[in-house]
Amino acid sequence: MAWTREQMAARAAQQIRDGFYVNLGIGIPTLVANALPPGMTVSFQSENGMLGIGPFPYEGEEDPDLINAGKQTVTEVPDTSYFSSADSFAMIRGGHMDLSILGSMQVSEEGDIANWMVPGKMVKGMGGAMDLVAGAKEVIVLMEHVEKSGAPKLVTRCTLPLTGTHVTDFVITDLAVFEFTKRGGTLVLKELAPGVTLDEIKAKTEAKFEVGLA
Amino acid sequence: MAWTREQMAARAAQQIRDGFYVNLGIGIPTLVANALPPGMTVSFQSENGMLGIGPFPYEGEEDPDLINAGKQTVTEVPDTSYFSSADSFAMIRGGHMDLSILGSMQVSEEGDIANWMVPGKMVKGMGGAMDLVAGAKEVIVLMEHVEKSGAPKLVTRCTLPLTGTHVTDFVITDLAVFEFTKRGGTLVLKELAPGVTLDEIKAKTEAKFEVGLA
Amino acid sequence: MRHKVYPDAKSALEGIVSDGMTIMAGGFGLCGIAENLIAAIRDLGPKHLTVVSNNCGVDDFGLGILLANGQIKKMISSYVGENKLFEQLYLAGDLELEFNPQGTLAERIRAGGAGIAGFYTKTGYGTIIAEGKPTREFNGQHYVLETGLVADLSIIKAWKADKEGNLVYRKTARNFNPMMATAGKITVVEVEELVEVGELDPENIHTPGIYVDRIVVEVGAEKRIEKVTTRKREEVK
Amino acid sequence: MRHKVYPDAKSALEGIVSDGMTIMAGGFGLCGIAENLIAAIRDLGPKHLTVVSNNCGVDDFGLGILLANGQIKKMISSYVGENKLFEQLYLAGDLELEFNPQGTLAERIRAGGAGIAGFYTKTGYGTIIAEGKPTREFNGQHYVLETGLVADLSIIKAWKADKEGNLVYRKTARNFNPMMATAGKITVVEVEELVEVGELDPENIHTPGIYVDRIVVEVGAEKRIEKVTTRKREEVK
Repeated sequence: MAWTREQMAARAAQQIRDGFYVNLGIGIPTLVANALPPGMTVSFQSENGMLGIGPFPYEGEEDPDLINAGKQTVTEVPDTSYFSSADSFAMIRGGHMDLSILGSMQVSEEGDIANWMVPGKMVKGMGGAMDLVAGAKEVIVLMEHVEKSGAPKLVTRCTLPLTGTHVTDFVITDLAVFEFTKRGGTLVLKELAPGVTLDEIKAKTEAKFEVGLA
Repeated sequence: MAWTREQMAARAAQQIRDGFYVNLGIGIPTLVANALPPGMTVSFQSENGMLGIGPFPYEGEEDPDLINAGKQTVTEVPDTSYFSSADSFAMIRGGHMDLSILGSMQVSEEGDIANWMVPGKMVKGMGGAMDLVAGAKEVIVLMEHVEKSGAPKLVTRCTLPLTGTHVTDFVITDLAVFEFTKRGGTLVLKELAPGVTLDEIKAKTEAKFEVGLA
Repeated sequence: MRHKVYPDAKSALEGIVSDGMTIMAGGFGLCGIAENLIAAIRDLGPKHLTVVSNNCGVDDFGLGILLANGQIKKMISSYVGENKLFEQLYLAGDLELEFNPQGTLAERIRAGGAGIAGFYTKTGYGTIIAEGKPTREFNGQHYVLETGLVADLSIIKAWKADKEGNLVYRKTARNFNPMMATAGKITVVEVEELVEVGELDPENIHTPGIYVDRIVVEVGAEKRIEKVTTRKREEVK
Repeated sequence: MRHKVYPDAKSALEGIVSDGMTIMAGGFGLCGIAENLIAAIRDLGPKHLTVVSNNCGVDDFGLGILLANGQIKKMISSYVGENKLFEQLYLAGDLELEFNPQGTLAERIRAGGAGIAGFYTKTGYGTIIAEGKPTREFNGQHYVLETGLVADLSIIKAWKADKEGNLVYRKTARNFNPMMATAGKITVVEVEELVEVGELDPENIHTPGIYVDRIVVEVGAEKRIEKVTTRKREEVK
């Protein structure tokens, strides 16, 4: 039985350690903030210039000057700081974010990520994704295991234009959890969703991987 | 009769236009601030991170956290802002200072400046001088016309290590005022101190110059 | 006193906009955009503009109104997905588009304002963004050379200005505005409040007045929110 | 709550200083230097240090005390003229010295903290500073390639910190401190006042807490003034 989006987010939350500074991409990664165990101190960064992001505002208290990178209204927390986009990406590019969690269309067996462009379709742009995958100390990809068409998203080589090369550390899909031994290293299957078999993963995964189930 | 240091500073002050943002080097340039005609709005920048520098503090009101680039205690003015050294030199390097006034050991006929290093002597360092001459929109050099030894300081080619090449716009000495037609252009004699003759300037100047006295 | 304050957006821009110019426009999405200045550019009507801005507004708001008015020739942006008109113009070949990774865009603008002609970043190495750009190895890692960006005009949104042009921004409306203020040959700022010199804290001025040429006080700004997301009072943790 | 606050300078530095390490030390002259942390480095005694700092203190104060204690192997600075000991050690060949133009030094440190491996500046082109460094032409102008700088440890002086490490600096004591806070693998800050989280204004935090690993409250700092310059009350204009 495949994991739900919330379960995927909860699994990603397990990778977060106390004290981490984390950037969450839009989509499923957004759910990770709600899945943190109580008592942990984690600061979320938003690349439009904010460190320390609180929950959505109460109805009627939205502030047009206070949004996250997904352009959603958010709130402050006690240790919030604001800064410019240049300072924000200095923080990201300079390797100060402990973790970036983002979605992807494809991840290759070498850890390449393709998540911003489908040739032939209107391209919206990469936003901050290229900077995040190049800069964060650790990168976790959260994505469905296969396309709607059934095509694998964990591939030998990305067929879509790349966001970054050799940048993935961890992949969480609705069916399984994978870890790279190091950046650009070997992909290892670490966990299976309940009821999912190794054969199913093998059938639905194009990327070469080793099996390292606990 | 040669100009005094105060007269040299007053002559430099004439080059400052209303609204200018100016960086003053240490030594004679410091005197320029006191020589401004009343009613002019001029902001002085100090490369250690301050725009809008006031006069020295009253006795007993010195603040160790408030110094200029010459490490002298100073004060704020109403429009003062503080910033980091990186932001300060972004301002300088980015061409935002209207004017930099500094001393020099030599200026060449091509506008090269040498003001930081005498081989064989202990070198203290260039501080911000290289950034200032490379970045300011206009550079005025204030210096004695000749060395104590009598050697010319306006030279064909600088014999001392350079601070910058083709960077001088204006030279004010105790004997005369020179202007470059453009950066790296022709040096033109514009004014003589009272009682100073063209022959004296010719005798004391190694650099090739044209005569453009008013 | 320098005379930086103008009575309205149109008078502040008159004589300094022209066909074919490059304009930097602050803002992230619809947050921190200079609404009055954008409207004045529409009214003054310069064409064939190259606009540097992280996004391009929505169909009827923000930079979208310049797009709708046929004034924009080229966008340099990181993300432009929020308006259908953009897509139509682009697919019809009526709009040029240069994508920059958001951090690269921010840094290129900072570099332009800071006299840095180019810089090496890891961002985009091995992707189409790096195609045709010089690369270089530092300590065994690969970097791409990106160049500094400057503009003929920057239109900036700040919260408060004093009359010398010292600026403070509010919350995430800061975003690209501070760098763009440094990278415009002429920088015009739209503020919510104009204060006397001396009223702003010198320790906390986000943009020193040296970068600001002209100031207008914003009138009737909508400050539209792109995505209202809220929680119910019951959801308090 | 992260546990960043240490009882004193020595405990904050214990276990993280070692022979041969590179240390960035904030300050301009004697303004904005971390007096307690410098003293603790003297007491802990690491040798063969490379120190990145705009200046090197005076004979008996600031970084001068590490020089006097024979702990510094190399300085990377822009101006070092204020101590005789420096001159003696340098002329005797007991001290290496790398001069950087002040703006290049500041930018190299910012670049190091910002993941920029190198950048092109006009500063120093055609001088001995550019010797051996790649140059490049942009728009017909010549630029020198300078590289980003990082350190094993940065010692920073701030005015106030909250317990999460958000910092504010005071007046020109800011200088090199903000960039160095970003460029240290470990950053330790000495502050005059420690406040609770939430007491600092989020709009005006000069260094976000993410850059700060350890905090100590300064005790008994001298805050010496290098050049007292005053005017008499009669001189009021």
